[in-house]
Amino acid sequence: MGDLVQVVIAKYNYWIYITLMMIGLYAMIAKNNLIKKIVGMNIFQTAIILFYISIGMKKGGTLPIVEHGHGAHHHAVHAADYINPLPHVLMLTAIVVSVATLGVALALGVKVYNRYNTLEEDEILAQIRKK
Amino acid sequence: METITSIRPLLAVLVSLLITPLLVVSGRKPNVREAWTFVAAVAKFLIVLSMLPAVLHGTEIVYTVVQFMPGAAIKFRVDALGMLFALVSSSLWIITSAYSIGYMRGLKEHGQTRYFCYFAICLSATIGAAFSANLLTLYLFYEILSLATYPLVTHHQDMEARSSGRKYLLYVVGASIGLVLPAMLICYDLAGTLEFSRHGILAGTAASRPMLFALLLMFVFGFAKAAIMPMHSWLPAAMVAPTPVSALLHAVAVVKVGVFSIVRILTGVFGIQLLSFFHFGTAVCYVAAFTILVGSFIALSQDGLKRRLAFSTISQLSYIVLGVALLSPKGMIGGMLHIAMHAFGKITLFFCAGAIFVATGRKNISEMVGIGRRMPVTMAAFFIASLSIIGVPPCGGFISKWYLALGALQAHQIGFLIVLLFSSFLNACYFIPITYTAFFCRPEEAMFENKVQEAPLFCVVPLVITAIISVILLFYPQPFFRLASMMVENITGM
Amino acid sequence: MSQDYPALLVIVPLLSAFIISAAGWVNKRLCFPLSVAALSVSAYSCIGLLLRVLNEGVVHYRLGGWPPPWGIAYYVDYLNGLVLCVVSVAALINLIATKKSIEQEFPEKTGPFYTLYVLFVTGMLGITVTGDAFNLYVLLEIGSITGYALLAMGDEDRAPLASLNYLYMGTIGACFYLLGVGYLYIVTGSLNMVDIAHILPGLYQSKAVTAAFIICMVGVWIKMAFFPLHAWLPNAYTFAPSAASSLIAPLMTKVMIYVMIRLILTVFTPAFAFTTLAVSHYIVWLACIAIVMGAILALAQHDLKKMLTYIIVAEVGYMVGGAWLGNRAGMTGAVLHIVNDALMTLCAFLVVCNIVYKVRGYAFADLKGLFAKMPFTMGAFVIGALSIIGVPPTCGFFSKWYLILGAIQAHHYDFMVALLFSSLINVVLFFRVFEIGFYEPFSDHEGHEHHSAVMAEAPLSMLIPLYIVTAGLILAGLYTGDIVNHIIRFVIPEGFI
Amino acid sequence: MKITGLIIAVLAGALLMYATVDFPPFGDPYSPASMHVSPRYIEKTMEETDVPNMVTSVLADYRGYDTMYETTVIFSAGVACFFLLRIFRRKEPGERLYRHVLTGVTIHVKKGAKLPPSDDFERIDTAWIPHDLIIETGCRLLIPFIQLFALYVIAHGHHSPGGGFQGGVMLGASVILLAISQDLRTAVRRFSEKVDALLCAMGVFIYAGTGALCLLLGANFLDYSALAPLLHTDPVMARSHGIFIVEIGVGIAVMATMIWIYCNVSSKGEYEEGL
Repeated sequence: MGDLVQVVIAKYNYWIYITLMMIGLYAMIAKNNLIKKIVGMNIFQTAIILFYISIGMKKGGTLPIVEHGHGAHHHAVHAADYINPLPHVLMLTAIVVSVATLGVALALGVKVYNRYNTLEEDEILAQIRKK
Repeated sequence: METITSIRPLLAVLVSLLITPLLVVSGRKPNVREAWTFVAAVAKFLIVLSMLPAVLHGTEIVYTVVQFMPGAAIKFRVDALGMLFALVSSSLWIITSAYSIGYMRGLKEHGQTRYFCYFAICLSATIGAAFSANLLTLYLFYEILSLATYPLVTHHQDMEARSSGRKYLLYVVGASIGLVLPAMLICYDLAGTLEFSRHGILAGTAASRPMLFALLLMFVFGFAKAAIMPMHSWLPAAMVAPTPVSALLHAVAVVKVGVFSIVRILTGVFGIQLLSFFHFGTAVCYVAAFTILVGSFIALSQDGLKRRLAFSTISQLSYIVLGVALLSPKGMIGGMLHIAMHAFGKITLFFCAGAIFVATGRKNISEMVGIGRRMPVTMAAFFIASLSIIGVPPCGGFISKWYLALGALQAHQIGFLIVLLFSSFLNACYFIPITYTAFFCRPEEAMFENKVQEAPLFCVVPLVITAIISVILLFYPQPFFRLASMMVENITGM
Repeated sequence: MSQDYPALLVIVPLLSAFIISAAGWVNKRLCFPLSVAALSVSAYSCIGLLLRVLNEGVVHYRLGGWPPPWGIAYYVDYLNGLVLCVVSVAALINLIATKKSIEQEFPEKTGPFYTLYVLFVTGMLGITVTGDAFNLYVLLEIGSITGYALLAMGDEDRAPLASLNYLYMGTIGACFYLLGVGYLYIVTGSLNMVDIAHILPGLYQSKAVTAAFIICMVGVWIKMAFFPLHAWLPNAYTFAPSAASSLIAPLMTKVMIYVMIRLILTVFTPAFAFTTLAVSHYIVWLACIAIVMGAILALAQHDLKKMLTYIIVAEVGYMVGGAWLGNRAGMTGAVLHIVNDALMTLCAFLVVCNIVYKVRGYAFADLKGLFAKMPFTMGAFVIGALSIIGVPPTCGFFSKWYLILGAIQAHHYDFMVALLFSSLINVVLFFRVFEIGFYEPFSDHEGHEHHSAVMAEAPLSMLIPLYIVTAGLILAGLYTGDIVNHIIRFVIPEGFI
Repeated sequence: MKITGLIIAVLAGALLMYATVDFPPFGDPYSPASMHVSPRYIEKTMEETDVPNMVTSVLADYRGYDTMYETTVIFSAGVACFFLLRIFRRKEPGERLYRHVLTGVTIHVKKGAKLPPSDDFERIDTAWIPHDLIIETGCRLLIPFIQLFALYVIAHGHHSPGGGFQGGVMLGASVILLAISQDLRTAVRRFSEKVDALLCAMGVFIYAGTGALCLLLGANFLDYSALAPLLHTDPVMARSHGIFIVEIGVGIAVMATMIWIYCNVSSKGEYEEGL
């Protein structure tokens, strides 16, 4: 039991991201409202972003900008002093992708709403079936 | 065995395929269109004929079009058996083309351009199948033939054609995809090649007996065009097609491709030794004998003339399979000869049925009492051809039946000899009454006046020609006899 | 010039997309020629690149001049060289073929349509050419976002919702893939596919690698509509504008199959996928179910386009199953089927495009008398259908040949039966359509029924590309031997049985 | 559906959780991710690109190719929203709306009826109440500062957190704020749709074009060091300048796209005033 707690504490970042992600996934599958699904999608994507960012974390590292960048060229830079910049870069991309997806999803939502005057999926399906 | 490489087999296949665009273009001018058909038919026949001397001389003509993988290619090989079949079908195409003109114009059918196009494609596929050097090529042309025949079978575009077309597809295409294709791939997996060989490609592979038997059955029933029972019922249904189609395709080209494929499988894929070692030949013989007898019995009960002919075809096709499956040299010669002899006889019968339909619009035998007074030439030809099918001199059918009977004796299978003889008796039972009532009915029974009124000349001349050839073949069975015996020598090594 | 082919084939369409977008605001008529020019250059580069690969072997390209694994690198080998050619050529042909249809369906929005079209193709090409796992994700999103937009502009009633559902599923799929890449990154520290493959052998027993593999596979399966995850595909493709569905249907699923094969062969290596994991049997069974269910669901449809979409679902099953048979013949069949299925699907959807252009509908009831009305379109349809059924000498036969051979060699007779079953169902499916076109009389707008309707064929600009594709079906079939011997043979690593 | 969702979520979560057993602990400086590829970025960024901010150097140079597509993604989203929603030909509405400028009262005029000629009325698209004067003025005052800060963020991306994306978003937000605080038509009048669309394409084009320029100069795509002769600097500085050029491109593209998406989504593609 003690070991388990140790494991959970040492890796709490993963627990958090997985919990968030599953909330998002659940919302995407189970929710009836199209916008709620979009919200779920965003939670889902954000969880992945958290996951990546937490990979980049290093104990004892600072933010990835070389201190005294200019004027101190001979100053050696140690990798251990800075956190890993790569996940940050990747997640910048992922954020942009999620914004883009959100934009398109909202546009589609607007189109659906224009046609059916509702965003509840079952009501839309009922309207389709009626025709 | 000498082989030479020549593009002629490919040309023989392509000539009728390449003519189809011209047919489409000249669709509005029927005379030009039919002229093209004749050009293609004659050209095809001449190309096939040009290869005959070499084949009779014992050479094989080989041409590889594309190699897909080791042992599987589109490849042509002209050997004696293929030559025999190609000769029969290409010569009969010329005659059938003439007959088609008379028939189609006589009935003012629609979609004649389509009809002639698909007919040409069918012939391409038939020749391609005849000259196939391997199972893949054979399968390819077999499938093309199946699909190209579909628009011909369903030519009338009515509900009857629709349901017959479905039946046709279900049996022919369904069996070839469902049975032949996997069997072929298993063969390829076992043997590493699909090239037909004298000893059979499966000889010497590690396949077990049940596996081989399953393969054999998949092939025999998979080539449903051979109409071996229970895969036969598409053939009577396909009789909704215009009669020239029934005549050339469902008496000669299509069904014979089925039988031809089975013969190829038995001789080229399994090989005589393997078949006799495992006694598979006898098993196939039983299936064929069953089909022969049951087919003949059903034919007896049919009133529609074309349907009766169809069931007769079903039983006659199995003669060929039986002959080859007897595995005795004489029987094999008989079987292969029967490809030719039956073709000329049966096509004449179908031509007659078509001519009667064009002239009188009658389809059923019960409506044809006394028709001999009105159409004496046609019915005389019908009589000659039926003699050929029964196997009575002075017709070619006698030779093939004679050899089949000898083959049964040679294989010490008296049972099959009895089957053959009994079937001949049944043949007589369902053919002779037709001619008898046509000519010798009492005047008050006759349904026709005593005035001679034949079908159009384009219909009558072809059937007279084929009837005459049926007779000639008894006295001069060359080159078919020579080709058949060459093939048997080649296979059995005797 | 030729050393820059790997960059050019994506960059040229990308840059032109921006120019096309701008041109849409200036003069709409410029968009089409610009798109054609861009995709022609791209296709030319792809073919040039494939020839280079054939001569020299694997081609490397470092973007930004940075060496991998620090920078992003392109690896072009036989596998993606082949897929690149298929994608670019198919996209180009479809672009030319659907010009009239696009003008009919979006008279005002040709500018953004062509922009999205070219961007979609860029995405597909980029996915195929890249050697970086994360770069693949970004390009996947370009392909997806443009795809959602293109698909949503069809039927006003149904398309937006179908596309939105696709967006949900697609996002989950892409995110799963991204997560899988993250799992790989956390244990290897690298994003470069080749580099990951070098590091992984020591980590085969790691649970993280197993999980990464499963997540990546599930993500890719969602994107390719592998059976239980296929629900988005039929509606999204059916209600889409015809030009968009004939672009996306042939490319999207096939490119995702490519990604799957790339993951198996390059990233995780066959040793891990087939030996360490030992799940291939289950996946082949799943593929069998996919094939059977795809065929059965296709049988239940009442319109042509939806029927074709379910056939795609079944075809995806073919390729997944073939790839997971774990032998040379099966993998050859899967790769060959990527090429063939792209051509077949393109042909079928172009036919639908022509029909919709003339008849304004694709339900079975709209197809009456079409053989008389549109004989050339239907002629191409027949050949396409025969290829899907698998009749020689069309290409569909040969990929099926390899797949069945692979099934026999792997003793997966269930897969063989599933393939044959689907072929037979395809016969039923297509001949049902043919019967409607052939037997049932064409009824005109006044309700009169004619048997021989006046011929009203689609314009030549649609027919010629269609016939090029149709000829491609037969040529690809006849040259199967060359494709397999000169290209696909080298795709499969040594030591594969 | 709820139970299915729950089962799927739990199963997926269990799978993901199961794998974390082999993961390095949180913040482990010796994890593979920290040891394999990234040290070069940290240690060599000054030497190779002369950019102290590693995120910027990795973003725009080492993995600049990804970022180009990232910008393309946002461009595609802009085009997609426009393609999906924009309605060019508006139906003439059954009744026209006029607002009394001084009181803000909206008058509905039926089809065919006429409004008394007066300068106090202005034609509007939808019935909405204008915002409070305080909000309007307050936002107006804020916007220039937001924009100025945005420009700083773009320009200072080499040395501090920031760059094209962040700055571009702020620039976009400033225009969106204008649209919210006044109305969409005012914002569009200031920043027309056509300009927006062209800027959007231009921004990404700057990025990809810079890369293509490198290609034309004989280096690989996006290898900014090839720009050195053009910029009259050494290859390392050329990389730094190249990064700056593409950041500007990103900034323009992101700004324009944000505005474009907002306009289309908020007005259902009709570009009417009001919200």
